[in-house]
Amino acid sequence: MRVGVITFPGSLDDHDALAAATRGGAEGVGLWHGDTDLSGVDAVVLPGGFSYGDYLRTGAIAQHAPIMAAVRAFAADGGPVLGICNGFQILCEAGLLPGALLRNSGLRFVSRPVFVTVERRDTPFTRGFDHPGPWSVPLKSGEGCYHADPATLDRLEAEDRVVFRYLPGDNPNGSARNIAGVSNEAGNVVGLMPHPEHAVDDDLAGGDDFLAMFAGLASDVPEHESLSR
Amino acid sequence: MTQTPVTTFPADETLTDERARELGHELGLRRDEYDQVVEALGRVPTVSELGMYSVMWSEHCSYKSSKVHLRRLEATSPRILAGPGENAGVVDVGDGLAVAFKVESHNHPSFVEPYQGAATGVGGILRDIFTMGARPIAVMDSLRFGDPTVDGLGPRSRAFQRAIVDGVVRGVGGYGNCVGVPNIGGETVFDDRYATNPLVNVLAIGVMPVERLQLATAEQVGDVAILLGSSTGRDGIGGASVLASQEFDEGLEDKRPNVQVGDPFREKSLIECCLELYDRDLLAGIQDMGAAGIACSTAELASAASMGMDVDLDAVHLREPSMASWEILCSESQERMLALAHPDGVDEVLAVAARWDVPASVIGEVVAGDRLRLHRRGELVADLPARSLADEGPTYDRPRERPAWQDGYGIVVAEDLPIPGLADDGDLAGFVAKFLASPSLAAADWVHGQYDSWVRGGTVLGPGQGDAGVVRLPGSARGIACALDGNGRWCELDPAEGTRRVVAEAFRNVACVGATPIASTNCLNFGNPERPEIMWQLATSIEALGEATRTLGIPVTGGNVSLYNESRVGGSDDPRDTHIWPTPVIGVLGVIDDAAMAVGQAFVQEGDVVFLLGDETRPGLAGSALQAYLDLPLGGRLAPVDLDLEARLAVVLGEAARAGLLHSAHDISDGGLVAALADSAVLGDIGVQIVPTERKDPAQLLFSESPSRVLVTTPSDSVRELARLCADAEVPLADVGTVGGTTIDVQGLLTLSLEDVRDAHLRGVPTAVDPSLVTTATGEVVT
Amino acid sequence: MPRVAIDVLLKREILDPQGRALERALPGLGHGEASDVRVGKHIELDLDVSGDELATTVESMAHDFLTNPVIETYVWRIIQPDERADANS
Amino acid sequence: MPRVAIDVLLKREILDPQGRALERALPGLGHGEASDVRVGKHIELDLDVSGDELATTVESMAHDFLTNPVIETYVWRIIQPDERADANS
Ligand SMILES: Nc1ncnc2c1ncn2[C@@H]1O[C@H](COP(=O)(O)OP(=O)(O)O)[C@@H](O)[C@H]1O
Ligand SMILES: [Mg+2]
Repeated sequence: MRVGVITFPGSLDDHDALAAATRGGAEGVGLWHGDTDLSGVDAVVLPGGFSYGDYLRTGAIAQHAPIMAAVRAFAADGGPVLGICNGFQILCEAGLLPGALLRNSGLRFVSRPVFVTVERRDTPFTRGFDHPGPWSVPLKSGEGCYHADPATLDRLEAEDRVVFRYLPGDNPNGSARNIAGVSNEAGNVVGLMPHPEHAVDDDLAGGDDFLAMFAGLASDVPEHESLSR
Repeated sequence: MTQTPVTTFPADETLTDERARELGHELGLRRDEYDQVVEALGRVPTVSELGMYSVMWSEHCSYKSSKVHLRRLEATSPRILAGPGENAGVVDVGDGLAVAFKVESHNHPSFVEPYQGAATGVGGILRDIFTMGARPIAVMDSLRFGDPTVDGLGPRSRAFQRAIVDGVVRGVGGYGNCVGVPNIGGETVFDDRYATNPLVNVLAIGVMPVERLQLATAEQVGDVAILLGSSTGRDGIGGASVLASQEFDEGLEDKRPNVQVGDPFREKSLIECCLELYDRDLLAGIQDMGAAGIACSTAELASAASMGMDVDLDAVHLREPSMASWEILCSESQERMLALAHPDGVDEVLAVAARWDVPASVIGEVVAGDRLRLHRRGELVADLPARSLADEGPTYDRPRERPAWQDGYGIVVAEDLPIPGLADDGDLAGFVAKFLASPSLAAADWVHGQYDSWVRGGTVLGPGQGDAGVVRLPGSARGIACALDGNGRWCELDPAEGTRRVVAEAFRNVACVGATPIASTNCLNFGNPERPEIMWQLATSIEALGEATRTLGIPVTGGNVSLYNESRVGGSDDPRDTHIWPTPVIGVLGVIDDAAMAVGQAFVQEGDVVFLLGDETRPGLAGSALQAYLDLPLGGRLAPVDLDLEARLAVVLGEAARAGLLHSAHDISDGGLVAALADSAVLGDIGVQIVPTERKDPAQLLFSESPSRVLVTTPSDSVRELARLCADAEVPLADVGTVGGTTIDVQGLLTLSLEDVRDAHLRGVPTAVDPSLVTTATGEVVT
Repeated sequence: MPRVAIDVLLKREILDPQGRALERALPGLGHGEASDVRVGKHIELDLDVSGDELATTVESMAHDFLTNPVIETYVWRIIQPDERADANS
Repeated sequence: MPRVAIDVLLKREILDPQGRALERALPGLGHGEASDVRVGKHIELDLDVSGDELATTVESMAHDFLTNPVIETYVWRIIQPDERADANS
């Protein structure tokens, strides 16, 4: 399993995402925003950070990077794509995931561990979890308030596309319906605000609750695994 | 010496002696300093030269008041690869790795524009680190603000103070988060003495393979100077803007703000670009551009190599083409570096820069001799000995005098305080809860909850988790620990003993996590050095700093001096009221062989035994948090710290941590035992029962800040082993209680519910500083 | 070369926490008179196109790039030098 | 009640990292025509004051609170309902 991690100008957690993929048992492959192909990887991660300084709007400039055409094609083909934090914002801006991320309702950058439940365990990024949680994972973002119009939210719920949720009463940023992460219709594209790559090593402050995400991704999967329920 | 302007300079650069002297004065050059300039040049300076000398010979750049004293800090250690005088200290930490670290202030800019002032403070210290060849892996911030619970007028109003706190914290986070360096700790102190002069000190740490160390001494004639990074603009030249009166354009002054705007995104690219250049061995030297920008970096590179440099200012990428030469030279635009490369490598350097989208231009060349020559529009605008600018500035041994007010402190009765609830048999628990909610003692989660502490995947103990921050080094099991500490009240009371205590505390904090302290850095925040009392404080503090760091084996590897910090208390003009508390802030670096063994502050397990290691509790209310909280006059005597005991204590803590005996460790400092218990209990979400073994005055028992005391917890089956370590090292230990329950209990004195303490502890800071109480410590909306 | 100003706000039905915080803070600062406060972005740029093309260029830029139509909405206009927000600097 | 729009930009001589980043990105998006890009804040509010008082109120609000005069500068104007940046939402 080769997991590609894209470095955009201003990506910060690319290094951590590569390390997490490796720790999960995959081979980490660095990809560059200016490239036009994905070097034949089996999965793609858009890491956290501040691509283009988050100037203008989070993810707004990065979604136009040359490599994004390849990401779109890969996603359309059913390839697993994960967006973490800034990567999630990029995927929303690119229209690969529904909704948008607004400024945190508290208007401050929030950096702390949160608990999330894994609401759907049949995506390439959640099949490694053996129960819904709650699982602990660091969150660090200023614009993590998930927003979509009510009809979209209803559809997401109806189609089981809310993949991660903050615990009721512990919503750190005002996200609609406590949503921490969502998937596309096919389930192969997943985005979330918390940082699973910082939760893969029990010796570190972030713990290892999310090692399961990377281990699950790296595990051998049937060629045409069905992603829908 | 000649009085006639040299005709080879363009007319708009030429000054008469009289005019130059006048302008020099306005720029802060003393009469004799101006004469020294004329002597170095053998003629009257040009406008550009005058600008350069005035900035380079300022207190900020030349350390002219502190240099003679800083020499006393000199120390050697085989571990030190780069010491004071370099951009940052560098120490060998083993495994072929070296660590660069340094602390720097950005006090004044943070008062003028809190967000940008603090943000560019982070940016500046990071550049010092990666200039040395290191990848920045952590930052820490030490913040001192006015008391936001006191509502005064103007700058002392609550709204104003809150705006400063808000801006500074957002600025530290905004820059650090975006550039991708984790924050691993710091301190946050509120005291009216800093109301109109906040202290914003930022420490940065970087790591590199030993052989990547960049020392700017390798350059040769013909090496090419390349300016990397942002364009040069008119920001940050407020001080030099009197030179604009040379020009016709009126009202230009206010167009030259001395505030700089940071661009962390650009800095991130610049870091990656420079690291790639080092790894590909393309550079002969490099220098960051801080104060005095191009003037400073060219002079320093040339001077360090004992060579000259020819620079073409027309090649500098400018934000505004109309900039005058002196503006280009003195601009403090951020996110810029000056690199030297062999001519054959220039194309490759430019290609690497292009890949990282970092603007780069070739602006000069290293030449034989010692002259720094700067050209603009084809003409020479400055021609001076590089060394005279960088290394031969004036130094002063300014008059010192022990302030008369020191005598007053000695006669204050400090150790016998009327503690509400204790003295009158009333609600002591209620008093303690309020005390713990005072913003300087309360948890700083509201602050560091806005800082990314995880990025780059090495953080073992982040802010608020241990007495020091701990980061695992890339590709290694080894970690480094760092603590940053200051205490202005102690140092005002007694600059020598106060400084020793602060050094001891930072040292002890590193030891508490299980690391071995190996080196130190410092930022000396003091008042106006032209006042003999302040000079006495500074000199006394530096002497104690040198002595304490040598005794503890943590040589000073570098630091920063910030003078002219003044804060008028209650509008008073009395000299004793106008200085900030003398505030040396000390950073201590330690190494821990197995980072995973680092010990945190949190109580871990029901039934663990609580020990007090180190000294017994001594009278320690002089200068204490309690004294401040009760609004009593500062005073009393500081109990002396026993540095030998500190050293032995550190050995025990290190051995105990390596042997896995400790579940938690936390030193007793600000706020005394109650504050330490509250920190550990709240963090671990578990109570504690203390049974005092010492027969002491209850006030001392609960609130004394006497040094060399650490609370540790250990599982009961490790007790014997710990006792043996202590006996071997001759470190006293006392069994003082047990972890468990839902209260913090000090037998016979105090029972606090953990719930109440948590509430007080977490709400203290946001209640005091959050401009809109709609959010809690972590950003949730409370509505 | 025409200079264009584009003002971007969150759509009306989306809560604007910044505007709300401002609105709540203003009375304490002696400005109880303000209501319906919204905070957004102001973008100015010179555009080297003219006539009919201008509108198309601005619209496409704003729609594809300067705003996120899921959450934001905007208006734009041509401004004179003295209408620049930094005219007084 | 008059509605006021206040546009805030960094002073001209101060680096505007956002504007710069945008300007550098635009050519890659097929918009090489743009230059001198600045990004700032757009604030709209209803103000329950009128006549002469309006100007004083806005100026004091903007100067004391909405901007930091050390680095920022602004212009303001009264706007009609159809000039609201969220008029189309
Ligand atoms: N400005 C800050 N930035 C980062 N961490 C901070 C800051 N202020 C305080 N902290 C962290 O919060 C914790 C409590 O700080 P402090 O109140 O100074 O207590 P202590 O006396 O334990 O050092 C420490 O772990 C410290 O590292
Ligand atoms: Mg401390």
